[in-house]
Amino acid sequence: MKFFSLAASAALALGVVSANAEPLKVGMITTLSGGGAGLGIDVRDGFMLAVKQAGNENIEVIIEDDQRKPDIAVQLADKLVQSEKVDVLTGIIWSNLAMAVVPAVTAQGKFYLSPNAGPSALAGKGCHPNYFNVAWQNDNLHEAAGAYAKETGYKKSFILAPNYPAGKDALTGYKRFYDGELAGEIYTKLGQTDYAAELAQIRASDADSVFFFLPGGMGISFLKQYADSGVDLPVVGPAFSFDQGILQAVGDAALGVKNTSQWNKDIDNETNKAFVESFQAEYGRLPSLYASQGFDTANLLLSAMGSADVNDADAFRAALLAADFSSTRGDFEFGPNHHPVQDIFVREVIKEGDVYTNKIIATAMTDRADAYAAECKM
Amino acid sequence: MDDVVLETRGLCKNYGALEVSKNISLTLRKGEVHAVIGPNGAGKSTLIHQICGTVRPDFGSIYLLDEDVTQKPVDARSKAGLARTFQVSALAMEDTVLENVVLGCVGASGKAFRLFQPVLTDRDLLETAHIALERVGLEDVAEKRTADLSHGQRRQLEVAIALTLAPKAFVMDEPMAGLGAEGSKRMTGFLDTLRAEAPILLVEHDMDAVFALADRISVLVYGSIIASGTVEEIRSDPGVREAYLGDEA
Amino acid sequence: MTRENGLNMLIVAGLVLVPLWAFFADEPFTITLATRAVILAMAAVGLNIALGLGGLISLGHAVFFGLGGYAMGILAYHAQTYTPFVEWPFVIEGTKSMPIIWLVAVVMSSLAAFVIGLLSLRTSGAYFIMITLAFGQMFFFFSISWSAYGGEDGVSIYLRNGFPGLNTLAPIQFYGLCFGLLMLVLLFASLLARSPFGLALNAARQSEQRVQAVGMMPFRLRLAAFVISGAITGLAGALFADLNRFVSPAMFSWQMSGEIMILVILGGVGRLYGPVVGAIVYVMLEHVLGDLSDYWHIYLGVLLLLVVLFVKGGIIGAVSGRRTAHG
Amino acid sequence: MSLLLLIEQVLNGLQFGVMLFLMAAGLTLIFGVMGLINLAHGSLYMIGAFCAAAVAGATGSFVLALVAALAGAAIAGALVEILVIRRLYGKDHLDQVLATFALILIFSEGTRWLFGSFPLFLDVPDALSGPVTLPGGIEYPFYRLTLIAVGLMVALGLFLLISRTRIGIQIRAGENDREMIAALGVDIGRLYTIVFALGAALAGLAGALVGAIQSVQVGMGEPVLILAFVVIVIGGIGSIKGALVGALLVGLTNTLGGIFLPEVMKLFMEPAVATSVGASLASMAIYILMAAVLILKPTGLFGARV
Repeated sequence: MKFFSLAASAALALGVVSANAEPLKVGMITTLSGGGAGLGIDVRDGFMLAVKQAGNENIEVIIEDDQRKPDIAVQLADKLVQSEKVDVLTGIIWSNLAMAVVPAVTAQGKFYLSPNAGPSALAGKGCHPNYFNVAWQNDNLHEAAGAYAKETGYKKSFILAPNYPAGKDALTGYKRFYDGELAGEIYTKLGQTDYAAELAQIRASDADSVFFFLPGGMGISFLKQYADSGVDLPVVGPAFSFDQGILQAVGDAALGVKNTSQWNKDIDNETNKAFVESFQAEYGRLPSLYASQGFDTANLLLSAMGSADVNDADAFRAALLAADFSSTRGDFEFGPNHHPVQDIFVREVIKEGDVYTNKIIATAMTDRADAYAAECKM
Repeated sequence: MDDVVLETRGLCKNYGALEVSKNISLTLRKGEVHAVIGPNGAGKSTLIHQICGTVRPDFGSIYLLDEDVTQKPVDARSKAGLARTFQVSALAMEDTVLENVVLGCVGASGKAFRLFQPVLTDRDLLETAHIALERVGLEDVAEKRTADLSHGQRRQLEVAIALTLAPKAFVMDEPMAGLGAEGSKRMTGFLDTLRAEAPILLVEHDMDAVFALADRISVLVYGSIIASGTVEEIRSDPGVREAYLGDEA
Repeated sequence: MTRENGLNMLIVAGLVLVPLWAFFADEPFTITLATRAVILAMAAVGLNIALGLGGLISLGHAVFFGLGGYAMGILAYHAQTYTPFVEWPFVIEGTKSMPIIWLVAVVMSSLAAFVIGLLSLRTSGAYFIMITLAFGQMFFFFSISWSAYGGEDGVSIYLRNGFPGLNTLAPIQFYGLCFGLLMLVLLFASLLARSPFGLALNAARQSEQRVQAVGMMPFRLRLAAFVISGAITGLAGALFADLNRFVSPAMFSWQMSGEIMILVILGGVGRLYGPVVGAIVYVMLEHVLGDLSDYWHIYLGVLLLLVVLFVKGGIIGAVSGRRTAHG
Repeated sequence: MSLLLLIEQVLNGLQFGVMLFLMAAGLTLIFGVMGLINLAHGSLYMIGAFCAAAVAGATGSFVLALVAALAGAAIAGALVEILVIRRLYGKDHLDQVLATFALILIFSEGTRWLFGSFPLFLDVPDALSGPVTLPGGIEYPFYRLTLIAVGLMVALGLFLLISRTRIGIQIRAGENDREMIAALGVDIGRLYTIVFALGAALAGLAGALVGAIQSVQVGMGEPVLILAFVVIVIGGIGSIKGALVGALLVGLTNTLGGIFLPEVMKLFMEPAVATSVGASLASMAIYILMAAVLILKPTGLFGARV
């Protein structure tokens, strides 16, 4: 008996409880151990940096590790809602975990702010007044890649992604704005690490460009093997495979590759500059896309706290929707389905000294919302 | 012959170039003990394997009560009335002695797929089991774990399980092994009474027991039966004396 | 009363009292954790029938767990979207009724267990471990790419399914339901272990020859055990999905199979309450260690290693002092 | 599909298979000699890759990196054998599965603790990078060609080791009759440690070689481990020859299945669906192959013992 109550109360708590006001409780469920932990750690660090900088004593963040397992994520969400009585949840990296947690959480009247995953179901028919996505709808970066390909004049793209929903969304997203022919369309095995067969097919095709979505280790493997294969076509992809955390492991193989992102460290505004600087100072590494999303998520939340009480759900929702905070991305606003309307940039991988990183070279889409907003009724 | 219970006709079995059974034909008749003897490596175990169904012969056939069982699996032969004891005890060592005997009853009664009634509350099964235990003299150790039994007691348990099957024929692979003089004598006496119930095909090294029990003896050497006949005939067969008994007699 | 029986009663008492205390102390999450333990225990009780009694080391039980989960996910998905599950040749509607979902889960996982068992039981030893693993991987990869039901994203159910006369949304009531089912399954498992079938199955594990020699086919016994085992794990899968209101391919993964096996070994292979103790301890460890450090898997690994190397017969074996499960 | 492309794909399958063989050889040796199911073999693969990445990062030398991978994995293997594995030989498969599963947890999180959560950098050495043109005009990455050659050489070396050397005789004796080698006066404990370290070194080598063209990260070993198990089960547990044949079969099935199944499906259904269905089937192909082999030959292609 003792064991259970002990377990329930031993969560990592940060911040100081202020004497008069009930603090706002945030539950963060993210991936901190096992595969993909790097992304969760970045989101957490970005989020906590903003909380720390705000110095607001009325916010308490409880951080939990979902191990990238959906059932664990659901269990943690139950714990945070039932035992910790949190007001707001955030942190989930992966779409499948988000699909497991978000509908149930919002149905219970809690707010959920997504710092990363943006599955189409939650942007369209399954949208919810209490669900806000601060990062992007999943298709966005792929759409931008398609738009960039069209702009550049590619006529025959070879496109590939893993055989799972996010992979299919990626190819659909790319095709939504790309209007040339397809030299080939391949679904690879999820978790595949050897792309020799696909590279041979690319070489044998008459493609003029390659688009791929292969998150995590899959992308690292693909890029290294691509560079070594002698295929010399331009490559486009979403930012996930060219992120700060990953680039160092890819090395020269990534140099020059164009990728699409709603953020980069060289976006020219005061907030971003300060963020990049303080993140480096605090954690000793360059911030990633995910860190920026975590940082923005926290600032959005802090801005809403400043103007409304979380116990007044309607007012708090309106405050969130107003998005009255300065984002690292510059302009930031929500569309009617509570997903961002934002610019998406094209970046190129470069080397700064010893460090591989990105620089912005163009804007792929301006004020892009998403393809599902029309289906959202709320 | 009407009173033949078990018969092999021309069994042949090769392992590569090695002929382990060469055209073996033998019969087991009602009421008799038919002993098969022979030196180590003569092919006695392979013969038993074929009769009981764990090894298929290359040629030849096996009949149990005029039914051809050559292609039937082990369990079907057992169901058809063939009870076997093993040379190296094949018992559920973690279970009690009683449970091992009840296992035989379960097999014989066809209750194997009853999922709910606890087996040790089934009176019919228990009665059969206790009778079998009593007959081989293991009643006292019924609740003991089988792994704790002596070597000789395990032999007796093997026989007790065979009894529960109410078989048409017994095939016994060295039931005297490890019993000691006293135990061997008692087992001999018991098997002597058993033949009236069902005939016994006996593979045995203990010559005293063989000569005391056997109605007929077949001598197996290098995969062939070199002689077959009554105890007297075998004792006096010069070929047998030369090939086999010579060293032991 | 033996020490093992005493321990078992203590466990049952704990499973009744802790959630009740949590209910009155308003600690709903403790009830959720207890529910999770009870459901995982049921999955492991299922495996224990194949593993403990039958000696069948299946590294593919996630197949049945996942099938049970998907039975719930698919039926409830169609019910919540008001689309029929099958339109031709006749219309089958989805459902939000737990008893029907359980029935479907049990039937589906039994069928799968029958087919997989039929093919796998021709092998033994390490080969059996690996072929069951292979079947698990087939289901896993299939479910990941099966876009009709979400692929890797899985299927989310907004409201927990219903059971006549109960409010399953109340944690304590859902817990009671799961606990009741676990008790029924344990009753069934204990009857099974003492039945003629259990005796024969257990003997087949120890001496295949012996069982054949008394006229039974070990293959059939094992197949039946595998089917029963799969059915129970499938039922647990349906409950697990309902607990999470969510099902995904993770339930088919080989790590899931491994986890169910860990529960059995941790508690004690072949012991009636072994899987229950294993599940309770595992859920508590997951919870307590998870809070200690990001690298808590190291502690879990060391702990498991110590159990395997130094504790004979799992936790129940260590506490009851009896080293083997049978006899 | 042109013949040249087909040949290139067969080469790809071969290369994948040969790398699997390095993993599978150790696994099957360890099972054959010690009767141990070692789930932690994938961790040794990972250790090899991490050692290589760390040394390559520090020295810039790929050769040194390979040496470090071999040594690191062998040392880790020997340590684990002495500390843990040794106590598992007498136990049943169940205990072995659980204990080595526990080792995976320890190794994976331990590595993450030491090296962090982000993937490490390890690249193909300059001398081996880029494509070469093969007869017939096939452009093929030189490094992959090298991998095929190295893998086949290791296979040959293993066969020679086992058929010609003293330790090979002991290993074969160990596979057939454990009591016999004791009777021969062989120090079994030492033999077991050597065999385990040898298997670990092979896994580490595979990890380092493959790591150069893939992602060096925690958890990289488990997918390969499962494939290696598929390989040895298809080939027959304990048989090196079986491991080689099984590895090539799995490599080719995996590679060619991924290309041809979607094409085959396109004969029956519309392209978009076919691509997806074909890809699903391809990801299940090797498991279907394995199940089929076991159903026809329950102890694998070259397996004798159960």
